[in-house]
Amino acid sequence: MFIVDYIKEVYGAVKSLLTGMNRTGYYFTHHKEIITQEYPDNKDTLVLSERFRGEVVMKHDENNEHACTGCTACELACPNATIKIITKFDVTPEGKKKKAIDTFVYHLELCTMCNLCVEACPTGAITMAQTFEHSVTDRSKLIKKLNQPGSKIREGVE
Amino acid sequence: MTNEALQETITALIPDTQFETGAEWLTITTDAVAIKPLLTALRQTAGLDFDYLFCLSGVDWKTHFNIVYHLSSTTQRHTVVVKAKVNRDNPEIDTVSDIWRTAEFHELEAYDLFGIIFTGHPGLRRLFLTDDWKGWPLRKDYEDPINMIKL
Amino acid sequence: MFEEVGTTTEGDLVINVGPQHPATHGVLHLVLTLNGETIKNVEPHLGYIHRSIEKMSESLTYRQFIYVTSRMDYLSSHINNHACALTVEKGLQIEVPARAQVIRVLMDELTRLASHQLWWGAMAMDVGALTPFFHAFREREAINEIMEETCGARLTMNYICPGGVMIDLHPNFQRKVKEFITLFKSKIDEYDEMVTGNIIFQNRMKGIGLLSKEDAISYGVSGPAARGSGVSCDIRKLYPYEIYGSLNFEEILETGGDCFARYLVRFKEMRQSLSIIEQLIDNIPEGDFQAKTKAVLKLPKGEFYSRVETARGELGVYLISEGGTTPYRVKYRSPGFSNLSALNHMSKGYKLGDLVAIMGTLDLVIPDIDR
Amino acid sequence: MFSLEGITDAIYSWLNSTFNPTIALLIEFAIVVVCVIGLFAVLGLVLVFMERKVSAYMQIRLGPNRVGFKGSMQTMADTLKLVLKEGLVPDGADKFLFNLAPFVVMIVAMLILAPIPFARNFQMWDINIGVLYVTAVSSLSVIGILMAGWSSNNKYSLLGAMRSGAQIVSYELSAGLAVLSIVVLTGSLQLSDIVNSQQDGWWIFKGHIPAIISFVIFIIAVTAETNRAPFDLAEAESELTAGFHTEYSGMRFALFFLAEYVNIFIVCSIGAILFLGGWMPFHIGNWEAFNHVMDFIPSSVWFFGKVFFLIFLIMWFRWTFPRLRIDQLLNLEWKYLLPISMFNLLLMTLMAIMGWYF
Repeated sequence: MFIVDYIKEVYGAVKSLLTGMNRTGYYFTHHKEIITQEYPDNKDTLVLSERFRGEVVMKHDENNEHACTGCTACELACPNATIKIITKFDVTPEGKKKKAIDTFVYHLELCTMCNLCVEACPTGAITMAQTFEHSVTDRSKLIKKLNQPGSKIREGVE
Repeated sequence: MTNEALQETITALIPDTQFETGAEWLTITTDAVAIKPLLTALRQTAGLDFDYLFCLSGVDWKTHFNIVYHLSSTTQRHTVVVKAKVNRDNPEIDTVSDIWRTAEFHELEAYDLFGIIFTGHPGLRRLFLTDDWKGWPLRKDYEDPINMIKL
Repeated sequence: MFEEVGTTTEGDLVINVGPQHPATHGVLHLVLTLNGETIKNVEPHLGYIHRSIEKMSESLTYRQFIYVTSRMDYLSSHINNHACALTVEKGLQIEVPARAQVIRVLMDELTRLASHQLWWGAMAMDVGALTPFFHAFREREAINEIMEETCGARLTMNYICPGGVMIDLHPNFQRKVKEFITLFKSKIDEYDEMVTGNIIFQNRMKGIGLLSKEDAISYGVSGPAARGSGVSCDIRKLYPYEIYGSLNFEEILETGGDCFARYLVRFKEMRQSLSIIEQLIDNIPEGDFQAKTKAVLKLPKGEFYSRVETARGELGVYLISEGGTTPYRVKYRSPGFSNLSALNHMSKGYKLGDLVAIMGTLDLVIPDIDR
Repeated sequence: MFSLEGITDAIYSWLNSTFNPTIALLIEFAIVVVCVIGLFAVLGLVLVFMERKVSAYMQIRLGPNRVGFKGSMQTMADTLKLVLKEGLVPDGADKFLFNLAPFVVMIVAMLILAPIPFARNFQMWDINIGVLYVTAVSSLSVIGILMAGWSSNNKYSLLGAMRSGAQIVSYELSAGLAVLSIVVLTGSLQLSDIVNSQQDGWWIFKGHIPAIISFVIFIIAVTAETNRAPFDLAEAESELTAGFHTEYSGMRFALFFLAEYVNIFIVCSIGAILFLGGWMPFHIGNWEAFNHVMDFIPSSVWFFGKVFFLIFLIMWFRWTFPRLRIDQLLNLEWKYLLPISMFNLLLMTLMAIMGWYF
């Protein structure tokens, strides 16, 4: 019957529309479902995963010592030339010359946080930090020196 | 069909076809001039039915170009690779966009990045780069001092 | 074999859709020739986000070039990485440990789910329903959190390295994924209520953008777009890689060939991905997560091709090695590029409003097209 | 008890006792103009805020929550931004029409406010052809939209304007027929008469089935007429970026935006007057105590309550449904709504003659 089909069709159409409205109406009345995170306000309670890759940092211990030997493995592993290691020669007490890092230059503006440098580091000197608010007003501020001033290589790291 | 059976069938079809074996798929090497009849045969011969061109790539071998067609059949589930040698000074090859419609776009890409001219293509134009772009970026001798950073 | 390419006659309206347009979800530029509201011709102009990843890959080592591919189809970045890693492993003939294989597949399916959720929201937004987008993002967020915890990043994970994965699963991984499964199972029916069953949505989708099986094959359309036309092309089924061969899942096939069929394929694929995750999550084998590889990888001279199924279709990586530490030539056969080539054919004769529906069901990701 | 009637009467008598009648009339005009503009501004702010909050809660978001209490000053801040922005005129645009269009749309919206009874005996102009006036004037707004679309010198705008023209002209018909069916029942075109006829019950209850049908048709038609989703073809964001107001910026855009919301308010108040009894309180038969409590609620609260209920309904549609396509939209009108409403009008006439209503 044409008229029965027609009414069925209209009924189905209206029903489908009402189901959708029921769904949005549910969310309109159930404010507990809201998922908005009010970002700067919840900064104190915000927990980032410890693996989150925010930027490359060099680990320093309490004696201001790091584990970087200046082997440039990270520099070679980096796909974007983010890392530049400037080496110098230290003179050991025995009078031998020894290669050490002078400056570990890190271009945050080029970094894609791919983790390849951390993977490549044989001594575990660098790691990824969980910071993520990197915006600055001047691009040159993104060029960072990772080894702290006056720091030296930890004893026994080769 | 297995690679061996494919090789036999194709040899029966076009006797002087050159094959490379050892790779995952059967590879046919040919010249740019002979490409159209070969591919038409591959597409239309019953039992072969290569109806799905899933990849078309250009390769710059410094002495010549290669256009590599990866063909597959959605009914027989066999795959063949056809490599056509294109002259580097006068890079021209027949279009296959009338055999597989997808080739239309892939050929545009190869033209844009390698400068290989596909004769008979319905609308050869720069697809990615601007119309007034100089040079063909994926060629090995392409130089761009501004946009290319050499590590 | 060609239809007459639409020619501009007097009375035709030529408009530029994009590169900045809400429906193109990126920087796709389409030149439309309209007759009133009816589409006569669609001509895509690409390259607004072309970074020449293929050229870049030629100067990167085999460890490095994997990460660049995350930037192609950023919604299935993990699967792109997977394809590259498979190619390198094929060349080096490395056996990937069982644990790594399972982890990779789990992550693949999570990525696929996240991608399909985003597609679902964006698709609904294209046809004018704005609310589903936010609902889709709620569930996608759960996946992103899982990704962030294990891989260290939310979108461009770079979790895969040749021989396995970069780092073992996070201890919370299994618990979080199970929580997600329960959450998503309760919400996916809401998706149906909100969009699939809606009469307006069905009218917008049914019979629109018809693509016959023959045309789908000829245009090289792959993935859900082709499966909506009845072309069996799921790489996971046809050419199984990793452990897909031993998994129990269905290849979704619809024969309609219209937008609604493509919609249904993607929608049902979400449930299939969920079922794959359910099968694997309790059966992650113990063992190494990475095979032993040399520090500097050198592929033997030769050509390697590997194909995987991304959320959009078949991704092929064609790698030519000359024996050095970097590839000689890499070609990415990206699914979006081939799918886009069918757009003109699919949208001819339909209305302007249908174009966004067709583009929505093709699920175009522009960086994937431009590379 | 709070009553707007008392305030107007007091002002009227004070003015007439202090000044001579002409000056009193002029001052009254001035007061009315200030009130209308004030109402416009307040309505714009309130409705935009309401829309944002409704959409936010439906989309499981919080919505604006920074400026003012729970974000209530957000629309104010946005208006300030729009006022301060430069109003660009695209190159090649018809500058005169381009500048005129937002005002046309705005003035049309203002005109329709005239015969609307906001509360008991609180009406600017109780014209005896109120319904006719409203339907006639509201169809003028399409001129403003066409003007905007044409003069922008933008193909998207033109497409949007053309769609809007086709849409408004079509949906005018069924909206008019739905309105007519109530006019048939009341036998009067005067809005105050229509409200008064609903003393003992609203038409949607008294007129039962045909009235409900015409109410539904009316809501669908006015949603389309005000270019709201799911009928927002004229500005279909994902297809035409912003349709007829693509090229507008700054204050001109704000006027379009404001006019859209005021139009919603107007059509919803017409709907409330015709079907839901305007400012009449809700009465049930002879439940004297209940009716007395209902009477205690001021008439203006009743009116605005009903109007905002209808506005919420329209917003609910917008944030739930996908958009129709242009041909489906016209199909819906010409193949479904128009025949149904014609038949419904016939039924209503029969009902009115036979006295089958309560």
